[in-house]
Amino acid sequence: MSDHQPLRLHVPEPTGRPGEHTDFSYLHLSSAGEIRRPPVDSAAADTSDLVFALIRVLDDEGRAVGPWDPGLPPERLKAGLRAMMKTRVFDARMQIAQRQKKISFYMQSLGEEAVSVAHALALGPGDMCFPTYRQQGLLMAREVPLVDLICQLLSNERDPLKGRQLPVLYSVRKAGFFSASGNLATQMPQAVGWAMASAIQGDTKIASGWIGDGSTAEADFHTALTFAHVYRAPVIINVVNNQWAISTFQAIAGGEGTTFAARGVGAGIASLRVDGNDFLAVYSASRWAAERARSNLGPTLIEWVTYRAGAHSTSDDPTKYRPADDWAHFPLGDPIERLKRHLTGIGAWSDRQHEDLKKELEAEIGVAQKEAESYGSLADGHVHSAASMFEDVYKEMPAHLRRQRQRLGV
Amino acid sequence: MSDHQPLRLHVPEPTGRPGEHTDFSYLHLSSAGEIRRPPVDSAAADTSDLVFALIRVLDDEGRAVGPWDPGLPPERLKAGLRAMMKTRVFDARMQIAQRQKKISFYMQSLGEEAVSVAHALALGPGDMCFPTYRQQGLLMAREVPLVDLICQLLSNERDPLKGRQLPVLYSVRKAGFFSASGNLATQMPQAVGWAMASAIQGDTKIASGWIGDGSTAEADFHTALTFAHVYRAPVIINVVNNQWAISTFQAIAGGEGTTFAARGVGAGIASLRVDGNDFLAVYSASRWAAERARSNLGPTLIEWVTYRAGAHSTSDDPTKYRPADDWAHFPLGDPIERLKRHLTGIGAWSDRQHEDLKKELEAEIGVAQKEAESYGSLADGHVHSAASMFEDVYKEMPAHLRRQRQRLGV
Amino acid sequence: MGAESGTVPMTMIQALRSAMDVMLDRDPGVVIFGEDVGYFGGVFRCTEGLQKKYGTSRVFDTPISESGIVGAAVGMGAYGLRPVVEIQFADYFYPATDQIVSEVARLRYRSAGEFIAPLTIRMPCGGGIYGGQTHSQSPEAFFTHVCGLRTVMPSNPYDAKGLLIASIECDDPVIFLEPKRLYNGPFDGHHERPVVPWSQHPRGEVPEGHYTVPLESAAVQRAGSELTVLTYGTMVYVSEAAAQESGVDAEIIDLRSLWPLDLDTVVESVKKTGRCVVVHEATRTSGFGAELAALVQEHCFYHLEAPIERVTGWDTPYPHAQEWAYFPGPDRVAAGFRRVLEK
Amino acid sequence: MGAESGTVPMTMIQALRSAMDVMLDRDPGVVIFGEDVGYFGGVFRCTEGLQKKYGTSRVFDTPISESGIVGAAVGMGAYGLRPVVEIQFADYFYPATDQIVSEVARLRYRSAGEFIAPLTIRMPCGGGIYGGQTHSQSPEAFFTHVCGLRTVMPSNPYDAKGLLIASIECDDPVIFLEPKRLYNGPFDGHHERPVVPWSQHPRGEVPEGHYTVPLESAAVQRAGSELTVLTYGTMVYVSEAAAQESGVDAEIIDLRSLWPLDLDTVVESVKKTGRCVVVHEATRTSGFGAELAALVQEHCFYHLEAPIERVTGWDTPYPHAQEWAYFPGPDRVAAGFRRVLEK
Ligand SMILES: Cc1ncc(C[n+]2csc(CCOP(=O)(O)OP(=O)(O)O)c2C)c(N)n1
Ligand SMILES: Cc1ncc(C[n+]2csc(CCOP(=O)(O)OP(=O)(O)O)c2C)c(N)n1
Ligand SMILES: [Mg+2]
Ligand SMILES: [Mg+2]
Repeated sequence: MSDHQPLRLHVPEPTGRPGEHTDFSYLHLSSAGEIRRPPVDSAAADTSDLVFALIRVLDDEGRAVGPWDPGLPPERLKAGLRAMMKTRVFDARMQIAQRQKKISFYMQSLGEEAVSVAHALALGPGDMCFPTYRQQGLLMAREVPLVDLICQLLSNERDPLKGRQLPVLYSVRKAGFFSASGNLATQMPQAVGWAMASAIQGDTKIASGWIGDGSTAEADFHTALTFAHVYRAPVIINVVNNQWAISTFQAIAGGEGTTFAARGVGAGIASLRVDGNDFLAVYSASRWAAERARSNLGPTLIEWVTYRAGAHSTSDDPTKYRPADDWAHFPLGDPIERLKRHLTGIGAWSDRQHEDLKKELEAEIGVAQKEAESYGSLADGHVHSAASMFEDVYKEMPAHLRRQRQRLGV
Repeated sequence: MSDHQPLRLHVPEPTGRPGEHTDFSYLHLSSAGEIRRPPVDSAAADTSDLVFALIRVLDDEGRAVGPWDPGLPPERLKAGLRAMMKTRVFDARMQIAQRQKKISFYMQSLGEEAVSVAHALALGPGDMCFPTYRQQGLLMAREVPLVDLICQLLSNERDPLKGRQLPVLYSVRKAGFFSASGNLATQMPQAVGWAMASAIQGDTKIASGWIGDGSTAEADFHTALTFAHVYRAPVIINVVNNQWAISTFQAIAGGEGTTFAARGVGAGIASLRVDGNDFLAVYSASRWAAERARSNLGPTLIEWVTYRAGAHSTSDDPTKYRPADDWAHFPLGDPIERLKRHLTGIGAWSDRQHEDLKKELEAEIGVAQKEAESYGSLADGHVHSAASMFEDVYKEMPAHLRRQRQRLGV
Repeated sequence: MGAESGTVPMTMIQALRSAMDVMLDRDPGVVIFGEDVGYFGGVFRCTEGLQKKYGTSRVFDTPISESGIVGAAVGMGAYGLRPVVEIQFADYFYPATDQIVSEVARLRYRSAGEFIAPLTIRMPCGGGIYGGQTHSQSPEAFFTHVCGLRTVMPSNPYDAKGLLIASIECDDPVIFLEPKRLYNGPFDGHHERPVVPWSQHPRGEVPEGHYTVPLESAAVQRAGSELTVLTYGTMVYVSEAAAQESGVDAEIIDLRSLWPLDLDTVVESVKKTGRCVVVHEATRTSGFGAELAALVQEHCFYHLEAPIERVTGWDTPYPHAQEWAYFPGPDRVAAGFRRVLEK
Repeated sequence: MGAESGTVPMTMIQALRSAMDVMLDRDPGVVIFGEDVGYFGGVFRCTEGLQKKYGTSRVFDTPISESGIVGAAVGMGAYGLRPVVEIQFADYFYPATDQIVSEVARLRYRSAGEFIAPLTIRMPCGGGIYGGQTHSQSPEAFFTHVCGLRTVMPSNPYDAKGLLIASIECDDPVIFLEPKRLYNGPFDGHHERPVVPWSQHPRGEVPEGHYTVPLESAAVQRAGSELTVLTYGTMVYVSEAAAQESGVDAEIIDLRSLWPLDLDTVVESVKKTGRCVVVHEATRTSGFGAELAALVQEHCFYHLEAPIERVTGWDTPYPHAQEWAYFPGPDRVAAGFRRVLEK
């Protein structure tokens, strides 16, 4: 064995660091319309080619092409555009509110709005999403009252979660939005379990679980794939590959030389790799997966290729680890611009309407923010009572917690 | 959505239960010699076809055919045969010793001896194996003194592990056999870490980790794949698919409609699916993987298709959940018979030699057992002292353990 | 809480199975799953026959993934089911720690009651069966440190069934620890003696129908005046044997619910006897005995005539060959009695 | 143990970094990895600059997999390296529980010394930064229940560096908890007041070279006569503030090594003062304070004039908005002092 060279450790690096230009050729793109759309009852193994392709509908001119074009009526598209823009305006406002120290922490979804918004529109009422902290688009698409959301962010007296959770870790059961956890990946086997429960009960509702590229390295991702496959659970497994996990590039999570979608096929799950910044592609792939799930054909894994355009959170500064203008060069562009272009192209939208809508949303969110702020904030101390801290640990408060509450004098 | 049928839960079942005949067509076999042997420097994705094929060298007549024939000299083959037979005789003896209540517990590897024996012969000195409880073949191939092993099984005063571990959870550092854990799958990221360490140090040694089909569902399997892939660790990931995990069929672990090898490719790891009862195929695939690892080409996952011919452990009764004569119908047969047939076919072996060798091994093991038993056993109380129980918890015994030892009065 | 029907002799295994049978029958939301629990009926046979009776959608085998078992159960709980899952041995709960600590225990709290995880997580625990360090552990202290969980450990078939039904019906998540050394009979620590079957024990007489033993209620296993023993699981019988053999008039309290705890029963007894011995099989340091000692000295300080003594497993992994030197048997417990009485 | 060179003012972050720098330089077997610790230098910047200085084979980023981080480190330890790994927040160690409990802690024992896992597992812990329940936990009690582990928590830059070097050099696995609220300055619980930087604190003066603070040695942070405070981490300063503000002459012991513990220092102090308050931020039930209370009543029973008091985090998840009602601040600690003095 002595004729071998010394071994060496390979540590993947991104193709661009601060001061450089990222070489995005690592992404392996397909052109719009190029990729086949198999029947929904395809066997998992028959999607093997799709995990190395990229399903796209919108071409560079904003035209919808190919078999994945969902043929949505313009009104639906406009509803989608609105929800995406609402998400973006909301994020921007809340970022500012955080910088103004009105809210303690924030995480935006800038650049990846299409993924959650178009997916939400493709699901049915009663379907349950198991989100991460970056799927506020689901809430916007499902028209959750903004005041409730902002009260959660402000941790104030009307925070539906009673000030217990960090901002953005919403829970909105009636909108099919499961309580977001601060611990990564735990929601994935839960999504599968929820879907299994629906199947056990002979229901028709499906589940949709969300996870980031970085978090696929967590054990619970594997667990979710295994359980989803074994029991053919009616669940969609969404991997949002936004290229980054805080400061680490997706290759550190295992994206080098393979794709996250490929993990799905390996596990026996039908899998797709989709342009996550292409509203039509996201909607269409989501429908395909939902149809499979609802027809007892089992789970689908979808890798959404997108880009985390902003900082990881308000505690992060991405210029420390990647080119400051990286997003501008990301080949899949901006999902809002792309849908706008499409709508404009088919004559259903204009720059003017776009500006008006933006202003309308700014106003709507401004009003909501104002109302929410009138209920106080963590900063000004108008939060749920200290006594409420002892509630909901158990269904009924046991003696030891009553004693502790007493000791606190509340 | 109301036009959908109610959902239902799919719970996989084996194709044969007690009183039935298993339909082994689920296995997807290839014929001997049929499958290509790619160059060792192939990209992981270029092994995609191999994960649904089955690499075999020995045909039904015991001839070695095709590109995977390692062309081993008969002496090496005979050494392999000897180690396999030694493993089997040893197992049988120890099963009896357990039934005689001389040892408290035992786990045999009946039917899957080729996997560990041929693999061990394909590794180099200093390479480190991270085994489960069913790789005693590695120890036999590496000629570990039988007395030491039996003393471990007897938990007696000469047990090298001081009576601390359940029988079969050996640790034999000098033979490159890492301490076997009772907790499934934990050894897999450890194997990867060991391999990474070797790479960090610019060494030439590689690691080889072992896991059962059932245990691939554990999180640490995923973790191992991810780390092995990301850092191109010089490690071989062996999945021993012996069709069963205690009472559950491999489909419950996720084997339905896919293979365990496919999980490797999905994770970006070159992967092979191999006839684990074909000594030549095991040796050859192991060499291919070792060569890759040692040449800085990264990890290889190998699914060894074999059959757990015996009970899971001495606490198990497999007739409760599978046909009693299942092994007799397993299409890949018995690894010892198949190698014997090959050697006989090339004129290097005979029934007579086989019988003689068996007797020789019986005698050798009998002598070792006798010696080991002369050092006592758990049953007769000749075990390591109670005082030794407090050692090795830490490098030096802290005050609290000294106090506890004192309290025990030892 | 009263039983609906007549009683029959049951082992602890049969009692547990009966509890699951009753609940599967009464509540269509009850589902049971875990490693080998389906077709085979569990490595200890606790779920034998249930799949056949209720079908594979209600009782099924899982992949070997404790985090998956618990994680899927959380999702089912959120849907509205009431999963009863088995971890094959308590020693194997560790891969599920994140799901248990970060999810099961906190879901109600963090969602302000929108979602709950009303799981029952069964796991056999404890040693005395030559299982070595990975089939012998008693990890109860971990769970009692996690707010939001209930931790329960029965010591006999009657309690096992009643507590398991109460746990399944409870909307809080319950860690249900089953001392495997007691599955087939009470065990007093004299491993060299023949096994006594449950059929010879009054608490082996179990109602066939539905009944509950309330959570948060301890039982006085043996009334006494000289000292109080706080214990649970297998150690209840070891403590009884120690009392009998040493002639010490110990009051033995079987906690049954470790947390939340029936503190009143504990405090009342210690105030009466003035001395306290805590007995458990788990390793000593930061074991649940530490919490018990801390509570007792807090609530009974002026009644205590001697330091509280802990008789526990040693702070080492559970060894295979030195099992009986590790196991806190009657002699060690009796020595503990003597120490607190001498002081 | 003596320092090799001059001292400079350092924050706790700088001190920890300096310890790793010294050890990377001295021992080629030292490797450092974890989530975001490589190029970026860690979310708290503890490893900033180390990858640049020592290369990607010695200091590197990992996938987000705590079990992988620890599991790989075990393999490296078995090979002969000395990994120093970071869990980004202590709240995220749970996925690594099986590796820590079943492997790291037990490897030496189960292999009878053939293989060891001499890891140092660093993790920031504790609250006071509005991190909510998943960025605020203090899980030390879990680790102290696991035999084979050492658990360490420094409270100042000098100790942080000396203890971290001692931990890395130690052949036993060490859980190294870093109270993140102390990273940039001592914190006495008065969150409304400006932050005091380490440069104004004597223990912020740190030798540049190699030195160790021995494991298993507690420090008397403040000598006193009325009662003994057993504490560690952030609560050292809160206890100091409580002593000052209440005028109680408390003897404050900074345990530094939680387990194995410097019991002698503890017992000596409590025997002297006759009263004891245990202060920690972690949830109360089965917290490490329970073990301390159990030990103190065992070893100092006849010297105790009042029950041992525990001032701790409540038995609830760490809430986001009610952070300061949860955090055991100086008022609550002082009230604890008064309770033990009144009795
Ligand atoms: C178990 C656990 N480990 C680590 C963290 C810290 N953490 C929070 S977000 C994050 C990065 C996640 O990246 P990715 O999954 O790609 O999602 P993205 O932020 O890009 O949406 C990390 C490491 C955590 N929250 N939980
Ligand atoms: C974490 C954990 N969970 C469960 C078990 C119990 N257990 C021991 S072996 C086994 C089956 C393993 O099956 P497989 O991986 O296929 O290996 P085989 O026994 O077939 O060699 C199980 C469930 C364990 N040891 N550890
Ligand atoms: Mg990401
Ligand atoms: Mg198997």
